[in-house]
Amino acid sequence: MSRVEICSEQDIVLARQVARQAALNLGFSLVDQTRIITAVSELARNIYTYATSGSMQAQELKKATGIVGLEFVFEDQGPGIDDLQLALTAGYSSGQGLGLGLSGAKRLMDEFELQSKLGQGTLVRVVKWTK
Amino acid sequence: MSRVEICSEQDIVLARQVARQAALNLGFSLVDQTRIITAVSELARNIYTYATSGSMQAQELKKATGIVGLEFVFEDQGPGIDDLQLALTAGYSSGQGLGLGLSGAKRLMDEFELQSKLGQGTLVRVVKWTK
Amino acid sequence: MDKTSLLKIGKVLILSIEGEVNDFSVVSMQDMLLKEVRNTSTRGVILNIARLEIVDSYMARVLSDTARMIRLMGGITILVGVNPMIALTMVDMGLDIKEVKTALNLDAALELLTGLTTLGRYSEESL
Amino acid sequence: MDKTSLLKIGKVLILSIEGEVNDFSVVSMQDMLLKEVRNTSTRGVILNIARLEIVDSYMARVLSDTARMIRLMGGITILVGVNPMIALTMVDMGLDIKEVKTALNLDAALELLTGLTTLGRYSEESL
Ligand SMILES: Nc1ncnc2c1ncn2[C@@H]1O[C@H](COP(=O)(O)OP(=O)(O)O)[C@@H](O)[C@H]1O
Ligand SMILES: Nc1ncnc2c1ncn2[C@@H]1O[C@H](COP(=O)(O)OP(=O)(O)O)[C@@H](O)[C@H]1O
Repeated sequence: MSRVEICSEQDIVLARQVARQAALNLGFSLVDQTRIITAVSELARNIYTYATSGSMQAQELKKATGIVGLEFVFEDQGPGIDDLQLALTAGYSSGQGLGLGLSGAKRLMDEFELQSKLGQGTLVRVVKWTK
Repeated sequence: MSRVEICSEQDIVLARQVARQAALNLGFSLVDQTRIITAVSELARNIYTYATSGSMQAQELKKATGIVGLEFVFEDQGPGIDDLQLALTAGYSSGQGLGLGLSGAKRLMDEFELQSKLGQGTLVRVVKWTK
Repeated sequence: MDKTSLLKIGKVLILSIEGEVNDFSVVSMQDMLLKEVRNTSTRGVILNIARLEIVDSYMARVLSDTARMIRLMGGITILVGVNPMIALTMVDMGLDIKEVKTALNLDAALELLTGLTTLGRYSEESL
Repeated sequence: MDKTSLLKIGKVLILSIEGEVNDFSVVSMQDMLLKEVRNTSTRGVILNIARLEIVDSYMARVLSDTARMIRLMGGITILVGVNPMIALTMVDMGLDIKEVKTALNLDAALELLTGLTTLGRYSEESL
């Protein structure tokens, strides 16, 4: 299990590096590595952009069937998200983004969970399984 | 009457083959054969994608007027559909699809019936008549 | 991958998708094609679906996605072999593959791509 | 700026963006590039991302924005080096960089831009 504190632009790079190493270790295909690193980059940047600081935790998972996977939990105590549906809509951005970070991460990963409370913070949990 | 159990990608191909054979037998035009096979492909894939498994039943029908037709019933015990109206809206997809499966199948066939109960499953019945 | 064949003529790759292809093999076909585009000096890709039975919404999405990916990589994709039944059915159900250029047959597609390769100055926009 | 290299060949600028670039250095790279385009008689810019690990929505936006700015300054931008994994991922997540022209590799991009510069009569739209 690795943990990255995200509070600068360089930490987004660090989060990607940690994700890449973890994906490599689990033997993900090159395409899936790219999908994972890209999703992590989006979610790490959201923390930096919208909450200023927060953290990412990476962890290996194992199903009863023996299939392994990689879980990432992104947590911050930032402003939170008012309308989760809207935030997940492809193309919606409250700022100058393309609005494809959350929806994109959801499409790239196998599991996606978003929890947020206004004024308290946001938690995003994503998982990718090695088929 | 034929029945296809749908629980793999290859079963979608099988459903198409059964539909093609049935449409050929009834003397449908080439275009109508294509319409029927395409609609069947959409509905069989929906079972595989959204309910993991289910079945298709194909059956010949005959009107009092002597006109014959082909009926397909797709049934699954999957998660069901919450908002039928929304699911039938062209372009709406809860996943990464184009959202043209249900609406497309409806347009391609002469009769279209959709029943679903959340948590219990979905039934789609379509019919094409040889004019 | 017995359902598809990949042919290379000069700088053009021709992928023929045939008959009873399933969703999984369509995706591995896409993977294979992208790798081939990258590893060879391909300028254009022709997707030949003359022997495909139907184009449903899944196949339509794969075809446009593939063309979009190849464009991102710097190549041009032309779709050939859409028969009248398929064209009618696609229009009926509202399927469109706007982003994908089409040609009437292989010859026309090759001509288009070859003219492009030898002259080397026409781009996708002018196609 | 150690992650990027800027090369000038004739009237063409080649910017290679490499590896672990962070958001800040991407933006300073963009600044530097635009100054260079202004100060030299650059006609075309090649953005080479062959050694970039991923293109996320931020990078996609910077790439399109850069191309748009260069276009406003009268130049043409061509993106090269999008590998299959990146192409797949971008299309998966709905990222597009429509406004940016692409080429399969540096040679093809240079050919395109050189033909253009010597012939000098093609407008950007025809590229
Ligand atoms: N960690 C977060 N904290 C607060 N708001 C967030 C967070 N992540 C995303 N959001 C909100 O959700 C919107 C959509 O996010 P996203 O899809 O990543 O697009 P973008 O970042 O390009 O705007 C953002 O514009 C922002 O308002
Ligand atoms: N058999 C089914 N079980 C549960 N949900 C279904 C089923 N078929 C369709 N749906 C729901 O209806 C939506 C629309 O279906 P469809 O028009 O076929 O488009 P797509 O499959 O491209 O999303 C799906 O996204 C899904 O949420």
